[in-house]
Amino acid sequence: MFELFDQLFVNLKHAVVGALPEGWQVLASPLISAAAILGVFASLFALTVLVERKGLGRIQNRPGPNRVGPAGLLQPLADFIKALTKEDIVPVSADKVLHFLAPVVMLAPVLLAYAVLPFGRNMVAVDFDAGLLFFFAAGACVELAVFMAGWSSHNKFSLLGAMRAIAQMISYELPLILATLGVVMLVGSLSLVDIVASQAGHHWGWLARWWVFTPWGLAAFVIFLIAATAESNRAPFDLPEGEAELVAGHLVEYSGFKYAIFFIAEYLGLFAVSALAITLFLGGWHAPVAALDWLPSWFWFGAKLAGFIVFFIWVRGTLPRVRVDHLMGFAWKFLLPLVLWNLVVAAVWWYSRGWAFAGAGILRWVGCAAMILIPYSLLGRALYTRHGLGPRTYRLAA
Amino acid sequence: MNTALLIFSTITLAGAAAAMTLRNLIHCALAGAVAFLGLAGLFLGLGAEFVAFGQVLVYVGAVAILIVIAVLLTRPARVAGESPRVEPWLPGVGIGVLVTGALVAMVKASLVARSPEAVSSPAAPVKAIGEQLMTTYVLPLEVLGLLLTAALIGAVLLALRDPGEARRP
Amino acid sequence: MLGSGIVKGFVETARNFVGSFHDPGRLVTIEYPDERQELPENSRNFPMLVYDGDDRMKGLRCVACKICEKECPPQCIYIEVERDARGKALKHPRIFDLDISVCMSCQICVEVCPFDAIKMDTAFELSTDNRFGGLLLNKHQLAKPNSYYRAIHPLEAAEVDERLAAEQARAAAKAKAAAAKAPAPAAANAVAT
Amino acid sequence: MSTLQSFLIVSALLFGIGLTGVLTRRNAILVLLGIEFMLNAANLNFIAFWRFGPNPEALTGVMFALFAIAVAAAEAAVGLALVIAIYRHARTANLDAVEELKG
Repeated sequence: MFELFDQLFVNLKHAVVGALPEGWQVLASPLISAAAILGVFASLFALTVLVERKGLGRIQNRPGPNRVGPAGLLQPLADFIKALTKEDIVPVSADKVLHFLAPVVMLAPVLLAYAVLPFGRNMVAVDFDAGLLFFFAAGACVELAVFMAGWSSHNKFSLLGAMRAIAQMISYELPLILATLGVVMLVGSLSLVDIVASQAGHHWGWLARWWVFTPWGLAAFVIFLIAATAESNRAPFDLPEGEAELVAGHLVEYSGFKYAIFFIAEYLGLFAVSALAITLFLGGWHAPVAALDWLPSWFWFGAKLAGFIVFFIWVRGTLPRVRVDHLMGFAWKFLLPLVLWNLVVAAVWWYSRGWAFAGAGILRWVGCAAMILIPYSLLGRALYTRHGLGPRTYRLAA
Repeated sequence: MNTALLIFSTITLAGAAAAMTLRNLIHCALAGAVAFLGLAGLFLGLGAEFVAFGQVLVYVGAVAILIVIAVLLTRPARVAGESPRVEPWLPGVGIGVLVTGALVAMVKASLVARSPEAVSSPAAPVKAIGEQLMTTYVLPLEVLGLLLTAALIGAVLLALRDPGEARRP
Repeated sequence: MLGSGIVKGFVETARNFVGSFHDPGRLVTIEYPDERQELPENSRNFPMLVYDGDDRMKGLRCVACKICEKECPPQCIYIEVERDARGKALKHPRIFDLDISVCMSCQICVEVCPFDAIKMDTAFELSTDNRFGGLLLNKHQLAKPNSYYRAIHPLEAAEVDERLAAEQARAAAKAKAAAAKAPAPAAANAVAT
Repeated sequence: MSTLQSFLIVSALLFGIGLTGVLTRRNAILVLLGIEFMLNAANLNFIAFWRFGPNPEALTGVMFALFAIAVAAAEAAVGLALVIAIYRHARTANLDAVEELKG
């Protein structure tokens, strides 16, 4: 019974591929995977936009969209129709070809990145030996698309927005990649399937053996989340689109369906990077506790992804936009030293795995946690006091 | 000659040719990125996954962006009436064609032409690459780290504004 | 601890989110076309003409004295006096036009009106697809019954009614006194009419 | 024609395109791009020879290509910084306008 549900989609695909004539099978298998990924994540995008708008509304004490359909459930459909029917405006002085190509170039690598993510047991489109590197290589192509969009629009705001976006993405790519290196170091593989497999098993027979349950893993996870937020240009790091100062950054001159494609690409990038965080730190499709192992693997992946989406919406509703110089300073002065130091902590964790004396486990945990927390606190205090941003006192407010 | 090789080599060569002939510098840089992507495809076809993805990460993610930003920093993308080529450009093309022709002729004439097809399709597992980097190639790796740090500092120092230089309006 | 402020912020927004589901006091949004906000007593938008009785035109308190027309800062009021066949001015406006695209809701016309004839309306759904004719209101459109005035500004209307009643009583008393002093001419007048 | 040979021809053509670009383009940045193409052509040769060579398990070609990519990144960074420095000095990035280094 469990086997049936767990492997439902895998068997379904095999059945469909098997039913096709011999010559088609080679082509059909990847096509079905691609279509499934596209379908699932495009509908997840529609759902996320609705949940985000309603959730942000609730956070701001307003009801959110509730006019289209019952309780506003058809809002994504209305948005879609609106995006489709809007006039597609191309500025006269724009570089027409690049202006057209930019959304495509933006979406394609994001979709490619999904190829290496394991969504469940045996549910991965391509298991590259260097899957993690493939993911980041695909992510690197997005920067070029942002530049194309910004430059081809022939608008100073869009060019400025694109430059900001590129600077931000390059700066935050470093902590993003370095945060994953700890996991790669301990697993000894860049393949995401291997990384998930390394997180099988349980501590003390019930708690899953995820990397996030180690001190360095938790730190790397937090840094990864921050860098991922910045990579996907989400609040509070959505400076490239800063409406207040740049109208909409590289998206100024885009309208209609081209804009919608940028929007989709941004959200799909967010899902992809969340899925990567799940794979690296949260055990991929493994259940959190042994008692819940009876639920299918793809359910766990979906549940974790949903949790990430909710978290990102929560972040967007809570944190105000960061100032541009703080953004760069935060990446280079705070995250980068911490993440490099975190690699050292991961190495200490690795070399202390053989400790066998009494209380070794607790000592290892506390020692590594202290090795992360003390530099975090010291570095943070030092940076804050230098900028005069320490704990603030208000003269007039109570 | 399989299809993948044909497609990727066409992309590479067309991208490179476009990058070297187009008038608009930004177009050139983007065509260059396309050529780098095609090369990554060729590497992938040859079984060198790690190099292919590294190529995309470094060339498309970093070098192409650097070139594009350098273009934006140095001059307007299009200057009317200015030739994109050096003035007597024919000798340059002649030398290029001659060298290419010689290379192709040599490849055609060499023993390689008669070498048998490779029977095994070797892969470069990431683990093996990592182990070799840490054992056989540890000295080059360290030197490379030093070189990259030096390049980083050097690039920052070169591009820094001179302290005496007045701020441009 | 560094970063505790961020955690505090998260707690606050989470409280907002959860609270918005069970605490109706948090959701202050009024879904306007479906539900309407009770307008406050002193809200005002554009002027209206108050009439007494049932006849919209006969009952108008306005006597076409043109004080409001003169006082109106953006000059959005236009009045012409009704005249009878001999050219004698009747105490009644023939035309009373008010351009609400010009009106700035200053209420000066209300302040200066000696007859309590012009008052501020609270209606705000005045949008129209014709920006010339549609926003130029004539006296038929401006005329509103006193009962309506009482409904939208109860306190103010009560005061006005009291004042008008007192004035009327005074006028009646005066007329009575005059009638007592000179009953004959009054009787003669009554006969004549 | 063997597969190795076709890879070598592609590599030779890429090298030729890069060389022609370096010799004919006026803009220093594009000259740098041409040099990158030439480096990449060499990389393609390394990988192709590794793939079709007698002992591919040694990974020599892959290693050399990896190091070449890393060095090329450093070269691009320094080269472009130089171009920007020259631009600041001479207000142009055209090579024939910056002739002071000529002997």
